[in-house]
Order: sequence, then structure tokens, then C-alpha cells
Amino acid sequence: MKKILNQPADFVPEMLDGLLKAHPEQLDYAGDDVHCIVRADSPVSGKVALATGGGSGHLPVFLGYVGKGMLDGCAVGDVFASPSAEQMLAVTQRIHGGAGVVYIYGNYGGDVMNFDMAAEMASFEDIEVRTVLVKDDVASAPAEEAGRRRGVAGMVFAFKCAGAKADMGGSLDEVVAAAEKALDNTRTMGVALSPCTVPRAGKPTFTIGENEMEIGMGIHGEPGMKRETLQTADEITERMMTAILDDLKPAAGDKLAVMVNGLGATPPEELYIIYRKVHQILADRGIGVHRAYVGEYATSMEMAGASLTLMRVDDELAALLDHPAHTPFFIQV
Amino acid sequence: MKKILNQPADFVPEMLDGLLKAHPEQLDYAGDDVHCIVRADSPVSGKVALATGGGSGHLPVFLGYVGKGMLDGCAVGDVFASPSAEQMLAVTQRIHGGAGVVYIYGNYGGDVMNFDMAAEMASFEDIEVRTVLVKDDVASAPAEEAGRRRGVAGMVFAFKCAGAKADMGGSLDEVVAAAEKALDNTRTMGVALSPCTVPRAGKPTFTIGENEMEIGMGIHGEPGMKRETLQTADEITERMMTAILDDLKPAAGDKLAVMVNGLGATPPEELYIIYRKVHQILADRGIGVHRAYVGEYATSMEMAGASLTLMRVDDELAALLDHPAHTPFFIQV
Amino acid sequence: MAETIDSAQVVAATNRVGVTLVSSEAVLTDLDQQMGDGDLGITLSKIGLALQEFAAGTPVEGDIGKWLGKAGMAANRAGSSSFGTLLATALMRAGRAVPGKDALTGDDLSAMFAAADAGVQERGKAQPGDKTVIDALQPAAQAFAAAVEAGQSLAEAGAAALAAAKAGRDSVTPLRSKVGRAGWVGERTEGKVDPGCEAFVIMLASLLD
Amino acid sequence: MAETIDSAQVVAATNRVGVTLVSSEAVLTDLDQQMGDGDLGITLSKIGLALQEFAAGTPVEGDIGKWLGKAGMAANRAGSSSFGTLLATALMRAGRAVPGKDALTGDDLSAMFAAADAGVQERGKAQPGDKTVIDALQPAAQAFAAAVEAGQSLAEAGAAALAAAKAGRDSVTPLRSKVGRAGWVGERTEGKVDPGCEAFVIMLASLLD
Ligand SMILES: Nc1ncnc2c1ncn2[C@@H]1O[C@H](COP(=O)(O)OP(=O)(O)O)[C@@H](O)[C@H]1O
Ligand SMILES: Nc1ncnc2c1ncn2[C@@H]1O[C@H](COP(=O)(O)OP(=O)(O)O)[C@@H](O)[C@H]1O
Ligand SMILES: [Mg+2]
Ligand SMILES: [Mg+2]
Ligand SMILES: [Mg+2]
Ligand SMILES: [Mg+2]
Repeated sequence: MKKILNQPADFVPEMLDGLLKAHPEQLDYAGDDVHCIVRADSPVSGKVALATGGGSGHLPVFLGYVGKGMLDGCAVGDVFASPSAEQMLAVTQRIHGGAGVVYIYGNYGGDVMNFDMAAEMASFEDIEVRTVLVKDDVASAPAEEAGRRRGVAGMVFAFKCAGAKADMGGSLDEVVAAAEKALDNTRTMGVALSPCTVPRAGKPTFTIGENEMEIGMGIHGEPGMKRETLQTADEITERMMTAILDDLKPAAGDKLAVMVNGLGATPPEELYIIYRKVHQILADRGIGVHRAYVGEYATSMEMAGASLTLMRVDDELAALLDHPAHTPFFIQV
Repeated sequence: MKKILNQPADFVPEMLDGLLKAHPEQLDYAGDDVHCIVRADSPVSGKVALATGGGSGHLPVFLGYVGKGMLDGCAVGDVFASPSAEQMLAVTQRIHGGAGVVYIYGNYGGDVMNFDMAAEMASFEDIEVRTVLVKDDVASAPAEEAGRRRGVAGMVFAFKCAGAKADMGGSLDEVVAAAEKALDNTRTMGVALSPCTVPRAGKPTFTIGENEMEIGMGIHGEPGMKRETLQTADEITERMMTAILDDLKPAAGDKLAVMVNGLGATPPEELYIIYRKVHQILADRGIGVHRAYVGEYATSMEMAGASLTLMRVDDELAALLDHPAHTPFFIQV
Repeated sequence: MAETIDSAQVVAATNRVGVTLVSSEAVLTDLDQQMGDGDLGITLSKIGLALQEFAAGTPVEGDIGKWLGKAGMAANRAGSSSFGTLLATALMRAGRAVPGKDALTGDDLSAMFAAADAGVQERGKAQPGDKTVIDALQPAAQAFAAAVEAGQSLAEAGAAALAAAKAGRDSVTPLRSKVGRAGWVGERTEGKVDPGCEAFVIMLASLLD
Repeated sequence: MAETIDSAQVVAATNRVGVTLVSSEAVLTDLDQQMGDGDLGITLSKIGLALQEFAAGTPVEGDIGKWLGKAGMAANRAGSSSFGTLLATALMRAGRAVPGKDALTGDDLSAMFAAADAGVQERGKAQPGDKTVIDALQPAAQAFAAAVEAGQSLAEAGAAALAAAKAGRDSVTPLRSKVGRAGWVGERTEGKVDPGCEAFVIMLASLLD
């Protein structure tokens, strides 16, 4: 896969430079490090602040959700690499509006260790930090070991719901509760059809046969549950739906938010073909769709494939999801 | 390149089915043909209606811009194939709000012939139709033969400006003038790094060496100006900027709208690296950026590559560009 | 000159061309990928299917002209790329040249051929020499008319038309395409067969079969 | 036991490890691509560069402990993947074990090793047998301490540690990874070398050089 870049080592800082130049009214950075992206108007005094962080290569995840109604800041790592604890601390300090900070991020070793260090450091400065880990990928561990699951596209629903709660003036406890409630009701599963290449690595993270797909692959190319012969869109969708529905167990009459997410190279046309089948399966079970998100929400650079996320919504989650948001990558009115 | 689909022949109708199910409040179709996509609330009485059309495989182009503040309807063809004159007529009839219809679409033979037929048929029904052809691709013909140029991502600026004018209550003449003014000031150029595959064709439209790029390639894989060794992001950006600036000839003090558009597989990270250089080059020439659009606006399925569009804006175009719009793929507040 | 084509023959020929178009998908896809967007094979395969369906399902009812016009509309519905639209236009114009007829003479066929040629030029606005289907269609139409004029049999006139179409196709192969998608490819089209010319030759050969 | 390591040797060893990490990028990338996300080589190459810069630019000023702590912070800034963060933690904890010292005895080194091991376990929350760097680090730390305890030379103790690290690495190769990214790969990790163990062995070998 060919990339448009200059020096691989400059990939992330140049991307951030372009991003800050493209969205000067919305984004700024903390201190003197462009890896510490924050809302241009931060800190928002009196509001609970939300921070995330993680490796690059997943746009709009992570930094694309920094903006009104969603996140206040994001520590940005190199491609597929965690940012440092120091960067997370710099973001935390800059966005803290006096009402505490919630970290919401994916369950990855490097991120966990660094965010834990950052939270320790922040506590020395009397910033109250709470952590909510995203573990939505049903393919990464069985239900009995759900705590080991990795965090993928479902984090966007957590950003959205927690961000809305904070925007509405929720307390630190309430914002944490909103994030946790969203995640308790959220499951994701993905399928990859082609690999992606970390710019500095120069070769694909994995290889996959011309006629194969990987069911359950993670967004960094972590191997999934099974390598199989490529199936039709309807078969793939059924596979993902079955795995998610078996775990989430929605009942007839429930309402769901649906996200069909492209991993990078897969065009929106194919995502809508998937959505068509999702809608059919849900209709057959008497389950309604509160809102559908079809597009690229959490990617793996130029990987081909898609993930499917379902979130069961009650009135509270529905209202949080419907609340307006405005970031460089996500606008809802 | 592997695709997520069922039968290749069902690619477009299933995509449309999914799209209509995902956006029932925003989109509907005319008559009994899902290929005739219209605003759910059409016709908007008294408003000049805007229609476009063209082949599938370019989402958000074309139908993704149907919505408030942009287009009223879109005739949807098979992948890279023109819709039929009958479909265009059905869209025209459904969206006509009594104030005339403007066709804005790319300068492609099949589309031109069919839209011309549709306009003839509409005139029998006393619907006044005006046509504005998009010819923004500087790579497709020299300035002396600008009338032969093909239409690519720049059409989005025409949809936006004409759509805003119609939304503000502009007359048929004014809407046509807005579209023409936008296009007179708009130039695009693209570069492709990998091919794409028409589902029914089953093999890539063209091949390209592991270390090559095609400068000036069109959004259907039409060969460009030159096949060359892959260059750095900055070099590629300079190439595109030089070609566009030489043609558009903006002066110091001018303001531009910029669109860095991904063709499909190229991730947003790389688009921002391009934008960074665009911004630098413009700053060096004393040219300002009124608005930057970085993302996927006109694609070629899973083709890797990007295009760059510049539109010179005066106060009128700036105001039209800034006007709110709300479609399934394009929201501006 | 007493030789005529009846409506059953028209229906059979339409069906035959439909079958040929479907089986030519790969070769036309290949040609169009070299200087276009690769959809010609698909478009004509879809039109081929539509023509077969149309021929099987639509009775002529004594008016070949009207029947051909409707066939053109069915073709446009099925595939409306440049070539597809021109083919639909050709069918509609050819039909319009023989209104109300239930059998076609050589002169009728010459008139239909000429009307198709004129319609394609009017709709597509290309000139002879631009390297489009016109460079096969126009000489074929002229050769057919000349042969009929000279009192040759329909089979002989058809053969002359086919030879002229092939010669026309080959005469523009060295040239650079000037219109449509191929026009953007420029010098790289030199030496390559125009896909539309090839499609026309294939259809004409199948008509004569 | 009079044998000691002075600050110049610590600086030289840090620089040496830095150089080794840079030159090991490809092999570590390769291992991490097989059961992770492929960033280990890149992370450690960046940390390697940072350590070289740090060693060249930061005087020890009589406090090896503090110096190592700062080296750990520089490492975390440079690369903060799981392994990078654990390496930074190890450096900081090792430094904290020898505050204010300007030369290190064998016992100091044993204590540093043990502190690093404990720090890595605390930060990463993995258990021995989970198939992580701990399975090379812990036996190495224990072997080093035992050798020093037994009165062996530092070179001998180092060799014992390296042998133990390699044995530890190999002992878990047949196992299934239980934590981190490799934990999600499951049975496909069986029979594959843990990248973190390999990285540790490479660093330790370079330390002893
Ligand atoms: N304006 C035109 N006039 C006549 N023939 C044309 C014209 N444009 C294209 N053609 C013919 O159509 C062929 C391409 O057909 P097709 O693939 O359907 O076009 P496209 O995909 O560009 O719409 C060309 O090889 C040429 O023979
Ligand atoms: N929680 C942990 N505790 C100890 N070692 C770990 C832990 N997680 C990962 N490792 C080690 O780190 C190595 C992977 O490092 P790295 O590539 O930096 O991880 P990642 O990319 O997943 O953040 C593994 O091979 C393993 O030895
Ligand atoms: Mg990593
Ligand atoms: Mg076409
Ligand atoms: Mg074509
Ligand atoms: Mg890794």
C-alpha cells in the first residue's frame, strides 16, 4: 500500500500541523507539543473535562472527537503507539475546568500504563481524574473474560454520551456514569479484508490471502478469531450480528443505535450494503433503530474492512446521543 | 482489492436500499425506482430545485449532497455509469417546486447526453431546466480547451454555493449564476496511487507499479497526464498546487476555499499532511484560506490518492459557502 | 430489390445482437479499461439482456418502427453510458425512419442506417475522425446504401457495411481519441482500438449472422 | 566484591543499549507483527535514539540514581507503547534503588535489577507465565542476585543473568500469550517468541558487552 507522506518519522507531527492549520477555530495544543490536542476554548470553566488518547492512524479516533459536546482533549501517540504519560498530563492540566477530568480510552496495555501514570501525576496537582476503559470488541475475548476485551469503534458512543452529559452540566459522577452506561450497552465486531502498513515499518502488519478475510480483527491488525474464505456482504453481516446480539442480548421492542464503520479502504457504498442487512436482521427481531451512523468513525489507515457497533439505548442514552456535537470530524445538530 | 458485496449486479440497488433505510427522515426516492434519490420533503414549493446525477462509486458524490442547503435530487447510475434520461426526468418531476430546475453535473459524455434528453422531455411538461456543467479538472485538458475538461471534486463547491443561493430564495437565474461563478473560480487536480475495481468488472480498471503514481488521474481511473515515480507528500502537493495556481491565477490578498479530498483508500492522516503543505504554499504567496475541507468528498471506491480543489472566493461566494447545509454526508452549521 | 426483412427477422436479429453483447462483456471491458472507465462491457451486457427480454416480450404488432423506438428506450433504461445512450438514440432514430412498416426493404434499411448515423452525431456532437463509433458507423451506413443502390443483395450490402465498419475502425486506431473519456487519455490512445468501434463491428457482424 | 561500576560506565552502557535498540528495529518489528501491532521495533528504536542523546547530553553529576530516573522519563517521552512504558518504569525504579550513588556495587546492581522487576510487574499487572518480558526479566534478576551473592564477578553474574533471560524467554515460547495485544491473538501465539522477551535479551546482551 502506497502512502502520501514525507519522512515516515514526521508522519504524525506533520499530520497534526495540518490539522491545527485546517481547524484553527476549533483546535489548539497544550504547552509546546502538538501531540497534546485540546479544544481551542479550553478549559471550559466549571465543566467536567473529557480526555482520551492513543496511537495515531485511526482518524477520526481519537483526536477527531475533540470539540463541543464531545471531548476536551486528546494525547496523540505515534502510529499505533501510545502517547506518553507526560503528554496526557499536559492535556489534563490544560483542559481541567475545575470539575474534574474523565479519561475514556481503549483497553490497550501501553495506554493503560501511561494514563495510570498521568492520573497519578495529576492527583499531585489536585486534579480529580476518573478512568473509563473501553472494552467493546466481542471478538477479542469471550464474555467470561470481557475485562480483557480491547476497545474499538464503540468508544465513539462513549465519547458522545459522556460528552453530552458533560455539555449539559453533569457532575463528574454523572459523566462517568454516562460513559459506563453507554459502554455497558455497547458491543462491536469487525472484519478485515486487507492489511495496513505502519509508515515507519514500511511493510504490512500482516498478510492476508487474495480470497481471505479475518473475522474479528482489531484496529491495529491484531489477529482476530478466524481466518476464512471471503464471504458475501450478507454473510459477513450475519456473522457480526450474531456475535454481537448473542453477547448484548437485546429483546424485541428494544431500540439500538447502530454504527457501521469503515476501517479505511472500504468505501461507503459497501458500508450501506452492510447496513441494509443489519436493518433487515433487526427488523426481523422486532428491534428498532434509534440512530444509524454509517461511515468512517474508527479506522486503521488503509485497511479494508468494516466493523459493526450496536448500542442499546433507553431514553437517557437516546437523549445523550441526540444532543448536538461539533468537532472537526463529527457534527450533529 | 476485495469488496464486501453480494451479487455485483445488486451493488447499487442494495447500497441505495441501505442508504434509504439509514436516512429515512432525509431521503426518499421518486416513483418506484430507488435510483431516483430526492429530499424526503421534496418538492420544496417555490424554491429553485437542484438536481445532479452520475455513476455510483463516488460517495459522497453524487447523492450524498442531497439535503437542505444543497441538492434536491440525484439520478443514480450503476458504478461509473450514467443514469438514464428517464431516471433524470423522474427526479426532475419530483423535485420541481414551480421555480425551475438546475442540473449541475460533471462533464461526461453519457451524463451530458442523458441530461440533455431529460431536459428535452422536461420541457414538454413546462418545467424550465437549466444546465451547468462541471469542468474543474485542470489535468484533463489545457486551458485553451477548458471546455473539454472533466468534472471532479470541484462540483461540491458548485452544489454548495448554488444550493445555498436556492435555499436563500434565489431565482433560477441567480442560482445558475451562483453555480457558474463558483465553477469559474474553481480548479481541481488529483493524483492516484492505486487502481479501483468496478464490482461487475472484477478486475482493476488500470494497473500501476508498486513505486508509481499517476498525476492528473480522473475519478473513474481515466489516465492522467503522467505516470511517474512516487514522490513525497510535499512534492506531490507542490505539483498539484502549481498546476492549479497557474490556471486559476489567484493574487496575493485573495482568499480561497480549499478542499483536500481523499479518493478512497488514502487515510485522513495523509490528507492533513497534504493540507499542511497547501497552507504553507498559500501563506508564502500571501493568499488566505477562507475555509478548509479535508476529507472524502468525491471518491473512486477504494482507489488510493487525493485531489486538491481551490476556489477563489469573494464576499458573495464566501457567504454562500458559509451558509448552513445538512445532508447525510455533509453538515455545516 | 423485392427482398425484404419481416418483423420476425427484426425480432430475431435484435435477440441475436442481445446475446452477442452479453457474450462480448469481457473483451469490451478490457478495451474500455485501456482508454476509458471500463464500463462498456458491463453496459452493453446489460443492454444485451434488456434487448433479449424486450425481443421475447414485446410483440411487433405490425409497426417495426415503433417497436425499434421502444427497444431504444429499453436500452437506455438498461445502460446509459455514452455508448449505451448513443445505441439507444440510434435505435430510436432508426425506428422513426420507418414508421408503421411491417417489412423493410433495402431502401428502408439504408434510411434507417443513415438516420441512426445522423442521430448519433447529433446526440454525441462528435465529428468523423474524432475516433469514436462514428468512424465505423458512418462508413458502414454509406457502404450499405451504396450497395443497395447498386442493386446488390441485402447479404452483399451487409457484408460491404461490415467491411467498411472494420476498415473505419482500423483507420482510426493509429489516431488520438478526441472526445469522451478517451479524449482525456490523449496520446496514450494512439495505436489502441476504439472500444465503441469494436462494439459496433461486433453488433453488426451479429446482425448479419 | 570490591568491583564497582562507575558513572562513566553507566553512561557508556546506556549509550551502547541505545545503539543496539536502533539496530534491532527490523527484527523486533518482525516479531511484534506476528503477535501484536508491529510497533515494538519502532518504539525501541526511538527510545534507543533518545537514550543515546540523553547519555551524550546529560552529565551524571555524582547521582547515578537520579540520572537513571531522568533517562526513564526521556524514554517514556520517546516511546510509550507497553514495552516502552515498562522499560521507562524499569529505569526509573532502578534509579530510585540507588539514590545519590556515584558508583554501583554488585549488591546495588542486584537491588536495581529487583526493583526494575518489581516495577514492571506493578505497572503492567502481568504474572510470571503470562508470556511477557517478566518471564525473561525476573529469572535474570534472580540469577544475577544469586551469582553476586555467591561471590562471582560482575561479568560472571551478568553472564548468568543473560543465560537465565534466554532460558526464560525460551521457556514461554511454547505457551499462549495471556496479556496485552498478544493475549488477543490466543493460540496463534503458541510456538512464537515473545517480542518483549527478545527485546530484553538483546538489551541485556548489549549491556554486558
Ligand atoms: N460524443 C461521442 N460521440 C460518439 N461516440 C462516442 C462519444 N463519446 C463516446 N463515444 C463512443 O463510446 C465509446 C465509449 O463508450 P462508453 O464506455 O459507454 O463511454 P463512457 O463510459 O465514457 O460513458 C467510445 O469508444 C466511443 O466510440
Ligand atoms: N502488561 C504487561 N506486562 C508485562 N509485559 C508486557 C505487558 N504487556 C506487554 N508486555 C510486553 O511487551 C511486549 C510488546 O510490547 P509493545 O509492542 O510495546 O506493546 P504494545 O504495542 O501492545 O503496546 C510483549 O511482547 C510483552 O513482552
Ligand atoms: Mg503498540
Ligand atoms: Mg462510463
Ligand atoms: Mg466507458
Ligand atoms: Mg506492539
